[in-house]
Amino acid sequence: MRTVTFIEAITEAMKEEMERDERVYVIGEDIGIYGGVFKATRGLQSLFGPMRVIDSPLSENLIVGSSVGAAAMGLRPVPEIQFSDFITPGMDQIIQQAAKLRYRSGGSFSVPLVIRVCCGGEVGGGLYHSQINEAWFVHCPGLVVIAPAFPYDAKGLLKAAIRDENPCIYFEHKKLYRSIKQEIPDTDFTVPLGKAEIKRKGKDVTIVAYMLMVHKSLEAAEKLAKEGIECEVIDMRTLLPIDKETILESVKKTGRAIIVQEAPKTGGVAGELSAIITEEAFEYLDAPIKRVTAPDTPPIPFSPPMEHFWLPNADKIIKAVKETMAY
Amino acid sequence: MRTVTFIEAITEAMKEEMERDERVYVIGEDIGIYGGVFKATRGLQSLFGPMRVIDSPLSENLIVGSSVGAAAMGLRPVPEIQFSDFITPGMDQIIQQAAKLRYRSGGSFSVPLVIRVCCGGEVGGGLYHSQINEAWFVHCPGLVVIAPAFPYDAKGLLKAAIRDENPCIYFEHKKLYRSIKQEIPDTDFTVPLGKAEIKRKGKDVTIVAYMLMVHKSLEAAEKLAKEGIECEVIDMRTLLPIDKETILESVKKTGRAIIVQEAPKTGGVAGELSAIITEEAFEYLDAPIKRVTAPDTPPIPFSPPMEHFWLPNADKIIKAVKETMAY
Amino acid sequence: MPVNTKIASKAKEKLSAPFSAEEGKKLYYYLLKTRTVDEANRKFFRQGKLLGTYFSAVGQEATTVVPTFLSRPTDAIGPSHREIGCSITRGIPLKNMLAHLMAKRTGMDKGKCHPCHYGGSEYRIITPASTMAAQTVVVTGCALAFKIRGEDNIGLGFFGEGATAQAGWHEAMNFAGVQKLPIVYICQNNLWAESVPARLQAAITDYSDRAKAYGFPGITIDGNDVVQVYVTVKEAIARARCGEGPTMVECKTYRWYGHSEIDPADYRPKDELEGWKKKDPIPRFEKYLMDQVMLTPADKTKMVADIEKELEEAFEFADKSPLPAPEEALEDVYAPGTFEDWVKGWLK
Amino acid sequence: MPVNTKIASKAKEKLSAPFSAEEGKKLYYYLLKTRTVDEANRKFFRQGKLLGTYFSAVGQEATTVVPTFLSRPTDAIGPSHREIGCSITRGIPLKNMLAHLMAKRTGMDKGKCHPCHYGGSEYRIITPASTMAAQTVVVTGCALAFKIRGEDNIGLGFFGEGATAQAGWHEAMNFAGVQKLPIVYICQNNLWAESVPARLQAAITDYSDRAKAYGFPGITIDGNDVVQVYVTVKEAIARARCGEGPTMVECKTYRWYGHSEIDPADYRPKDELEGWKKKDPIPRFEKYLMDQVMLTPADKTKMVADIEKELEEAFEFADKSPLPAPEEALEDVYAPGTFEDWVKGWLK
Ligand SMILES: Cc1ncc(C[n+]2csc(CCOP(=O)(O)OP(=O)(O)O)c2C)c(N)n1
Ligand SMILES: Cc1ncc(C[n+]2csc(CCOP(=O)(O)OP(=O)(O)O)c2C)c(N)n1
Ligand SMILES: [Mg+2]
Ligand SMILES: [Mg+2]
Repeated sequence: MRTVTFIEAITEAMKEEMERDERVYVIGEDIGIYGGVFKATRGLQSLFGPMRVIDSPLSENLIVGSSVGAAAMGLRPVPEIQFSDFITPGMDQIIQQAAKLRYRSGGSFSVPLVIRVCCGGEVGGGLYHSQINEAWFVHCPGLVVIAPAFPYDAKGLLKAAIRDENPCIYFEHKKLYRSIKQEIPDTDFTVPLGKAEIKRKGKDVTIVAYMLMVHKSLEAAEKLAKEGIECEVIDMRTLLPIDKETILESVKKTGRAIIVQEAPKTGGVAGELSAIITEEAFEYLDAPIKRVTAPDTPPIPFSPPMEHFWLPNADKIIKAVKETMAY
Repeated sequence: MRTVTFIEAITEAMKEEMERDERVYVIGEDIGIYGGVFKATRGLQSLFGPMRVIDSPLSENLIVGSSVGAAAMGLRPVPEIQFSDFITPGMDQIIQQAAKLRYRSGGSFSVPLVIRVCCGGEVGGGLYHSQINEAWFVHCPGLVVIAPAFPYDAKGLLKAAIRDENPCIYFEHKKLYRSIKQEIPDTDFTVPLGKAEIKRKGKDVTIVAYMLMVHKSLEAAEKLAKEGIECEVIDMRTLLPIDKETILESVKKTGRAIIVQEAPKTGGVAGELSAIITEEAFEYLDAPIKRVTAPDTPPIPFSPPMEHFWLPNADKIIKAVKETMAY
Repeated sequence: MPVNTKIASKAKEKLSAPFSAEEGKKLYYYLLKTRTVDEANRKFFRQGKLLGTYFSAVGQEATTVVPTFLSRPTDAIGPSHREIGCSITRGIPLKNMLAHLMAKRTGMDKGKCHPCHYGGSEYRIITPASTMAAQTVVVTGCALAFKIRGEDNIGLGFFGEGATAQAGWHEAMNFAGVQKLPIVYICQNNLWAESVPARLQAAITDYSDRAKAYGFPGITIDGNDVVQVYVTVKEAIARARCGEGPTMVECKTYRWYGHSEIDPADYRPKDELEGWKKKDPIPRFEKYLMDQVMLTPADKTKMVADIEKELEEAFEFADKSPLPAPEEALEDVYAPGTFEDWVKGWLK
Repeated sequence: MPVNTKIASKAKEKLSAPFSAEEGKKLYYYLLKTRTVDEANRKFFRQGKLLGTYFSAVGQEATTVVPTFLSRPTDAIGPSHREIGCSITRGIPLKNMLAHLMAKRTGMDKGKCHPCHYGGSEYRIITPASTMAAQTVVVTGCALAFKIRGEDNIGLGFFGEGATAQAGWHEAMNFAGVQKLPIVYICQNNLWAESVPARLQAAITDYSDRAKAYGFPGITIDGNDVVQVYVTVKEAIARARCGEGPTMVECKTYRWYGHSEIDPADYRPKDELEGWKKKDPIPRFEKYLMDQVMLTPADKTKMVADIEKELEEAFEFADKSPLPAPEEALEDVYAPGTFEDWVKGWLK
């Protein structure tokens, strides 16, 4: 066992998969010589050369689209989107190509690729270096949407995604890169796609979260435990397909649910999760499902007071839990 | 009063607004000489000339993005996206520019434009001529998302949108173009943005829908009325901002809610509406909120048996209503 | 190959054919087959036998058939909506193509996609989406894969002049230039993109000028001259295959009918079509071959008969094929064996 | 203006200056001010006075200051992240610029956007997004508006060589060509896009070659030669203003520091910077003006003093300005008076 940061886990996953399988390559802006703006691909180009660690032009559509073609020819591309804010120029290739090539060809083509997307706020990134935009992809059948919160999961899920035959989109929260460490095994491991995990057991209320918000939820849960409220914290890990069972089982036990989402409220993933719970565990609910999210403004205003006001945090989760418990 | 089709209502709205306000112009593919692939802009170029009815190159990013710039200079562009399936190459300009220029400039710039998007299925359009993709935009604060179901609303909302100072995206369901007629006044009128409307009164169950699905819901409601079940059918008309009041008031009365959405289930607008109801009218609910939607596959498989299986229709709504009533 | 050479005239000057009689005959066969099938499909469409719509490529056969004819089965093809000639020449069976047009289970897409979107991995033809130029990006990725793997396969990217205005097209071309990818881009400039004339699509006359912006050769040729297409594309393919990078070949050609069969195309000047019909690539090539004594009337008669027979059988096969079952809508969303519960859960 | 003229040498040959002494002095003032403020901002950043990051444009001043200087206040500017020179020359007050860098309420964006994204409708500078090349599309739309309205305003679109690889950039340039829009595109080719060298961005040496693909003139000049930039852009603006359509001017220049202040830029060859520092546009222009007796050392001394004073006051203003209140996050989502309940409902 060894302790690694979140970003080290990601780098290791890529390196090991590239060693294991010569079909794997990475492509993106500034990922070669520079090793990526956050250094996720540091050292890879000197190990694998410029044809497996490709510094692309400033072209998100090409970064994704060329990967679709290479995947269709049997390679396993791992394209990087430098910031999720810049995923919009690549949307066409993600939505219309990566997610639909298998379906539209009647299953003839496979598109095994993993789009790594650096995302998220609480780093003072402002309007164009803080977005996540995960909800769009959760509404895109054919994609697998991954959103880890811990180094172990980050590594295991990235490896699983690279080995998977489906087009995956893998969100990495930049705030986690260096702020979260964890012990991980020295040996090869994967984490199954499509499975949530309970990160903290509890009987009173279920908190469902992903990425940075898992940590905020755990922080809230610790504080609430001191007041005698035991929260069960579910880390979704994969956002599509959704692991309904884990959520429903927990809610059936606790009877109360809070969903935490970093993005603006309306039209986000939290709404979907809430709808699923209402649909499938209505009779177990002792209180309305609450969502703790950002407000409906463009993500995320730059100036610190506004960013702080905007982002969900432990205090806001605690408030929601208490309201739910008091219902 | 005169009877017009849905598409005639749209054409009239553009024509009248162009006559009223010389800042209004339209731009898009095949909209000039050809009058649009569905003829929505028929006759406009001969009335207003090629600089106010602009045949653009095959460039969705430009169609939207140039409109942002022209709007920032005080014009009122009405760009057209020929099929919503082809909106993805324009996503960057919609999400990062149109929706955010006001916010990021601290309110300095206004972006009064209306992106008309032809969308929807049940016309045998297959995977790339049937999409709606409305959910992405409902998750984009700064935009106004409009989705009419009737000629009167189509005309009134389009006029209101053109006069509004905000960037609007206006979805037109192609199945409605020629299948739905309605009497409308001869005089100028608008329909307020952000307001839903009850299209049928009922006491037993609330059905919330938009665009084509309003008609499916009304069809279901008629049939159910014969069996003694009175459905209240709400036509959302605007999807962002959401008119919570109309929905909540209705659900508080009926205690039961069905949400109908043409798009694939997961991550769609129906989930958001369900979450709002649970959050704000939980204690009034006598049964779980049900969603009637398409399955989680790419929208929409081409072959008729699959398209029929895939699309929500009156029978599926009736089934859901009965299950809800029997709860 | 010179950069931006206009209307190459090499082929014309050649006295002897650049191919053997056998090759010439085969090429003619594919051209004829493409024309015959395309016209038959139009007829089937009018008879209500096909579903959705139909995009005819009549008049443009040389630009799709010849490059595909010159390619290897392992070369990747990125077609658009008007590339029936690629499919026929690469060998997608007519019966599956017809079934595709009828949205039958036995179509290559199992009835899922949209008419005239021919493709399949076994043919290395990327099943197209309708989103213009998207396959140009995808097939550029195929070429990248070949380069990464060190294989000598190439990519063939087809697009109309309209598609060159698209965002992604630019990114693909630019990247192909930077990476010197093994790919040949064929621009079928048929002067119209639906109702939009080429002059409203770009402020240039020869779209091959665009290649210069990406640092590789662009050449404009008469796309209705089979021999010229043959010679030009052959050289471009050779360049690509030996690592000299991409070429863009602009073929001036013309779409005889509407954008699709439901388009009367009345936005076009009346006499334009007549002029282009005189430049029909197939009789021109037929005359060329007959002049060179590479093709006899008897050959042609046999070909016509063969094609008719195959077409008839194909039609029958397709017509009798079942439509997909409704629940087949839930197939092929994810790879076999993955997330089946998620998708099929719908049926519960 | 010829298409694709390489390194125009007109200006050099001119013996007399193409501008009056007063103009020359003013131009020098803006260049000096831009340099001084930019270096001061770097210092403030290191001192922890600014928030987020900081994008310096030191070394590239001529390419932003001169075109803006040549424009009218009603001409629209579409900048990117390295266009401090546009803002200073167009007259955004330093105090608001500093406040913007400190994310204060008194910044033009009221603390909402991202550092160095200077703009505002009163200056007709499109407040930039960070999405590269997006403003190129937007400012092309401004030019379209001028053409629709029949005004003789023009657009000035700024982008780096990296941004020319972007999807939307292509669509904008193409449309400007088709519509002959009144716009001048300034490509600041500083050889690097973050860590990516220009050779990995495109397989061409002169990015002005790209203009040819859009049917309008492209010209490559020494972007560190103020006089050359002046002469070239002046002509391009005149063309645009009188309806002759767009021009793309590629200015070869160099970014002295890292991509942003947190980038050590150690991916660049050691001696590259030194070579470019010798070509510093400001001393070059200073010498030129002094040679032409258009500028005296006393003029310069006064300018320096004026700028320092303004800067000091601006810093003080910004430093003392309040940060936005938390709830100001809910302002400016929709137009005043519209949907306020929806956004502000959050506070309940
Ligand atoms: C991204 C996108 N936008 C719009 C369309 C609608 N559309 C289909 S074909 C076409 C014109 C294509 O013209 P061209 O590329 O010249 O090909 P041609 O039809 O002439 O063969 C358009 C606008 C589309 N399919 N994709
Ligand atoms: C669409 C998009 N992709 C990626 C980025 C990240 N990024 C910011 S600046 C930059 C390089 C820009 O290079 P260039 O256009 O040459 O401008 P320069 O920084 O050299 O002035 C990149 C890749 C971005 N801002 N937008
Ligand atoms: Mg065409
Ligand atoms: Mg640069």
